[in-house]
Amino acid sequence: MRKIALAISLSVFIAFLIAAALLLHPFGYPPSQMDDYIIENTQSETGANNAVTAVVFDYRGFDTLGEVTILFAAVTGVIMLFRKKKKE
Amino acid sequence: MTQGAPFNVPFLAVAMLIGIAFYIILSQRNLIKLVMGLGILASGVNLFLITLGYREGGVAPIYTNVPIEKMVLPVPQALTLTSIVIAVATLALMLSMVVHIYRHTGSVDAEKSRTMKG
Amino acid sequence: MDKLITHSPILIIAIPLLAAFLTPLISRVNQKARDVLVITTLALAGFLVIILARDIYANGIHIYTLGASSPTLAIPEQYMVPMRIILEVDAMSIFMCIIWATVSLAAGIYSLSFMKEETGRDRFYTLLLLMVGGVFGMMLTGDLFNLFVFLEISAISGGALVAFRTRFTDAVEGGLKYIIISTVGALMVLFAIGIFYAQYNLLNIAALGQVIQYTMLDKVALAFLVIAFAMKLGSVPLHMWVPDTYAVAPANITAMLLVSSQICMYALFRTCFSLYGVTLNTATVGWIVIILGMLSMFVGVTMAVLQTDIKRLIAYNCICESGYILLAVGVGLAVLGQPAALDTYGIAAMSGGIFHMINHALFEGLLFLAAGVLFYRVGTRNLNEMGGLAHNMKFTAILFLLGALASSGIPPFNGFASKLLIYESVYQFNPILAIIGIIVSIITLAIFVKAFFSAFTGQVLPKYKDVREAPKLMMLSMIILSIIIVFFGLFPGLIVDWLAHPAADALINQAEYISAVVGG
Amino acid sequence: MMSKIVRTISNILILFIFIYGLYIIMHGHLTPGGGFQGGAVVASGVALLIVAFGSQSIHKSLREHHLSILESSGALVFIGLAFGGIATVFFYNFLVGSSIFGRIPPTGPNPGDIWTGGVIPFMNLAVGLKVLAGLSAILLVMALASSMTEMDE
Repeated sequence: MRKIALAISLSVFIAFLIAAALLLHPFGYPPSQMDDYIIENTQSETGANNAVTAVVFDYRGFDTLGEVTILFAAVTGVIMLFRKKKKE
Repeated sequence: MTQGAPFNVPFLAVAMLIGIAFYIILSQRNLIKLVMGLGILASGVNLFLITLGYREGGVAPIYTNVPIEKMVLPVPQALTLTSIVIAVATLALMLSMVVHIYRHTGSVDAEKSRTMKG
Repeated sequence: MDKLITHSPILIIAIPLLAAFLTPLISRVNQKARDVLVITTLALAGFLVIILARDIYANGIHIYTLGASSPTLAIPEQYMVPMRIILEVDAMSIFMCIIWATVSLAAGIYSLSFMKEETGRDRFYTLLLLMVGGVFGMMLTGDLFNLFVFLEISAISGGALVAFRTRFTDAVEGGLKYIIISTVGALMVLFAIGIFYAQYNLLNIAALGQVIQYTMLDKVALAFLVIAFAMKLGSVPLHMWVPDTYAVAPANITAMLLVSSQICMYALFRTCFSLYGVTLNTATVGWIVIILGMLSMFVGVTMAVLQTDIKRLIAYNCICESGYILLAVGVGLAVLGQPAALDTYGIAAMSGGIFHMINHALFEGLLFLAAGVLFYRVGTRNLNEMGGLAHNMKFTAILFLLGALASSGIPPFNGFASKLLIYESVYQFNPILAIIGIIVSIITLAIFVKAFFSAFTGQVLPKYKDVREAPKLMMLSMIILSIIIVFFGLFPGLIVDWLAHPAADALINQAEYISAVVGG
Repeated sequence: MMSKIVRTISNILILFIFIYGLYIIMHGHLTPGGGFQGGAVVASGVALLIVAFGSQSIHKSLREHHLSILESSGALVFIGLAFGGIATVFFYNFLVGSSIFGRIPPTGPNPGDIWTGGVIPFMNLAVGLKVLAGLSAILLVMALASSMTEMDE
């Protein structure tokens, strides 16, 4: 019973995914209104030659702050998990 | 200008990866395998993001010594970078928890260790 | 002062994060200084929320563009679409911020004495501050990918906090379960973001809301988002993690986790109302949300009857109460396209649901904190092992009773006010739903009466003869919550007019949300 | 603890790995790479050390709370740089156009110059510091945990 339910839900899910994959824009020809601006203005606005780094640290710098925070939280969590049990 | 791959093969690969990952997450009882399933799910989504940014014949969006012809989109690459680091952090924390559970119960089986009833 | 208001959205997020990065350094020097830092940060965030809220209720939506040459410059000159991350604060998000600021401050004060016996408190406070910053980020952001990042921050820090008492293996398992659920949900959200990005090359919610067309791909993305957020908020078909996690987490963290599930509810509403809006087939999606709500109410209350563990009981009650919110807002969503129905009962239902959100956070928070006091003093969560505790813990008993009565909708507490508003408006939409709501509420009362009697009344058990009253700081945080509960119960009209109604308006008014960023 | 050959070779290799990682961190705004990638390279060097010498002996000289402090300071520098722009807007690139790292490269293909990018090189450095400390701490703690050792703290 459990297995049948699993199979049905999984196949519906995969059907969704494949539908999405077939309906997307043709591979290699994405719409690019936002990215064209970044490619054109990276050098004059941020002074960096590397557009990806410019996006990571300037245009979407706040995401990077979040990412740094996540890594920080994970490290804190890992150290917390294996701390000593009792105070001596 | 020819169309790239027929039927969007890279997107189908993404669909397959995510499908496999969900199968693993729903069917496996071993915690380590569960975490591996999550890793595959994360890779599938990352692959999806990075394929979105590809432009036929584009070069990496870096001006250093590269003639401008056509560049691939930079934003998906940045998003993927963020999401990879997030996936690493999550997996590290989850694996540590599994190690902790193993040290205390001697088992990584979800059935055995989750004695609590839903 | 003007500068402070302009920058307050980012300061609300960044100050807790800054304090979290400072905590490991400061706690090497001095433990007292660390405690002071934590409480000051929480209070400062609350203060900023209040001044920002005053500005928003006076002047409407507040936007803040990160990294641009001016905070209000959402779109670069001579260009069409927003490029950078934009924080967009409207009445709904600031309403959620008020909830979170209150509950996190109470939980922070509570943890000062609740966590006294534990080791590794530096890590605890660091994670707590990270979670505070992460949840604030989710509420204030107007960017989809940023929403995903903050969802992950709150998930990771929340999961680590659930597992904090590592000497209980249950706790680590609960934390693992929470992180797995959150990660699956967050990755589904990320997939949906990818679909939006592929179609429109945009990540900003407002800009997406302007161009969205509800194609087949958008439907797939909507399905992903709804499943992910429903899973994360603990609505019924996907609710199994809620009791396991809530029961094992430290009590103050449970109160915070409760609000962080509500944030996912907020994200769900934001998706339905501000992102899709009327392009959505609102009746269908509205009914889906209503059915999720009904299922949550029904299953939550029936499972709560069977529980003997006090925190699991409250956790199931949480599922049940969040069902009311889904029901009320689902009614609002179902009639979104019909202005007449929206005016007669739709907005009222949504105000009721949103008002119930803050009430839910307050009284369930109070119940969890009271249950935490019992665990702290008695050392068990099993109701059958307790008894006669009211003799030694009079105030805790009174506060628990207050929370229980508010939760079951007894006047004059706040739960009554919001539930009445929900019943009245939902009755006009569909009488059966309202009647089921009333019945569920009565069963809730029965459950809490049973729990209260088995824990607090009767003979003093010999082993609990010298149980003492809760420590002062824990008492203080519970009293803060209970004062607000009583205040809301006495003046519900005021709160609905000031807070809940503007929030409901902000959700319905998609055009305003979009024009704040895109202009015109 | 692995054999003597492994230990000697990793002693030599570790220098190159560290220098390569630092190079990637510092040239993030010019060439492919950046703080995250470089930090991960350096952390892989630490992983090599842990594999070669065993987690116990590494733990004698490298404690996780040192790494944790390093990580905190990296994060603090990063958020401090973000706060530096708050006179205009949080995360505003306030060094572009100034004399330190503020040179703007000519538009179009050019070899680039390390004195460009405004705050981006500093942010790269801060994030690199943070990532190398964080990932090394995770590796060290997990290696110790799987060899059943109790942490201090």
